[in-house]
Amino acid sequence: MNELISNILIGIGLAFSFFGCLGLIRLPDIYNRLQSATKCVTLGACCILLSLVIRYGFNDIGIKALIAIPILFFTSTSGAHALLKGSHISGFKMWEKSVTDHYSDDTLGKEEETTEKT
Amino acid sequence: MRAINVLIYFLICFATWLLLTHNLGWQNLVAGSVISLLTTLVFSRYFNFDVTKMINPVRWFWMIIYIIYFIWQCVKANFDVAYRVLHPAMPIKPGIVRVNLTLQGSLARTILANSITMTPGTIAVDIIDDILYVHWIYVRYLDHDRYAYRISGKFERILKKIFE
Amino acid sequence: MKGMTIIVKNVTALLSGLIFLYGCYIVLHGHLTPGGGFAGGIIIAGSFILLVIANGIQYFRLNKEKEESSLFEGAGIFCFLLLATGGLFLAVPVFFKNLLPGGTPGELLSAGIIPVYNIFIGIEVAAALLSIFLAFVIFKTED
Amino acid sequence: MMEWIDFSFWFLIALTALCLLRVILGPTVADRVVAIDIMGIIVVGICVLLAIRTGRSFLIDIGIAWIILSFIGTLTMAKYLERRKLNE
Repeated sequence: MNELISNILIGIGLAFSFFGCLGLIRLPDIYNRLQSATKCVTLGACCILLSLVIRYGFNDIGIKALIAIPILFFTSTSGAHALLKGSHISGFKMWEKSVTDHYSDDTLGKEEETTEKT
Repeated sequence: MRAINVLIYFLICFATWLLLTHNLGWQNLVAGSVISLLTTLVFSRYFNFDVTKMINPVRWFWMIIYIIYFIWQCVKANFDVAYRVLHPAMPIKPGIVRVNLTLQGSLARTILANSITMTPGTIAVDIIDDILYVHWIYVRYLDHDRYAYRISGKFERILKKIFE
Repeated sequence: MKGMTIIVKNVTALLSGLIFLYGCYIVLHGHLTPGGGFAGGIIIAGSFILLVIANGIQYFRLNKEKEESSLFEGAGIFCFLLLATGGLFLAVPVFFKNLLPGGTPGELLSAGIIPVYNIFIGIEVAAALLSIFLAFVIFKTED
Repeated sequence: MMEWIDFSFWFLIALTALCLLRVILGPTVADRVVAIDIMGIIVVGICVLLAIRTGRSFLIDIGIAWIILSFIGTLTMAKYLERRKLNE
């Protein structure tokens, strides 16, 4: 029974990882690629870790996998956030069909001021 | 306040050590306490969050509810992304919008931003003063109140019960 | 505002202590699992590098700590050599002689002197990597 | 049962090949950085699958160490993309 559930979880993880990588290939610009890839691949890795916990129970190997889940969550989300901010500041264009960009509306003037001061 | 912070940090380190090694022999306990003491000496000065509020069990109850709600949102986010990727026409309409935060406290804002990164179609870009900038993959409305409720409304309501 | 955003700062403040603990775990269990002094030392140095990257260098005045880390490096390599030659002087003439008695296999103290070597290699690698990183950072400000 | 795990192992390796395609194709620097970041998370999945296959716990240690080092690399590249010096 446990093996069946863990096999199903591995399947879900594989499917989500595949969708994430497909989004990495198909979507048009860097911001959308980051969206799909981070969410899907992180959840896929979490599903595979959970399948290990279910298969082996709460012994040494299972608890180590359980520790890895929050570390993976915090690092991948804040890493994606930092990359997104960095690529926006670095000036990569958004897709031409994008609707709004309040961030560059608000920060463009300030950035120029600070660069003039320094 | 400060002493309680250091004590809680030491306990967190010791518990992590015990979970990581999964062994209750005396050698392991001695090594774990020495390592946790070292970690507390070096790193507890960066752990300056207000943790004395968290002793209240009501906040723990809301935290469990938050985790369940977050997992539900996370699964929904993945099906959302899968739909947008697999659809041949790719129904995306991206944009960066601003959301006014009513939540105070840096730790609560950090958890809110990390949760927003994992929820359907949104990813946090930056926090400047009280404004959170969010990249949204499908901008449904341009009216501030409606999209702010949709992006961060329920998260903020539960996080207020946890941290304030 | 110095450093990266408040999100990255808080996440590094939460995680850096756990990363340090994890590096110590890898160093101490070097004779039971893969890893050992070198890998654990790199992770220990990584916890400090993470704080420097996220918060900037003014956050904890690392100009003084650079000297301390090179001091740690020297002390670590000195103790390593002392242990290596100590066996030469004390017992039969073998380099890296295992002085201490072995314990039951699987426990923490079961490999004689090898954990001690691992600890000193860990201190040495961590201090060396940290001082290389700080040398890059600090010399960039002085030019 | 073991065949399923072997199949998923090779499937994840094929996914890293997809990420490598994005590294080769990517028009900008940021695309390549994102692809390598994602590849790190997939490698963690591969480590965990190997741990399931063999039942050894040290493979998860390797996975956690990989997460940490990949996080440090991602932050450094983000700082480079922000066009800042390393020390501010």
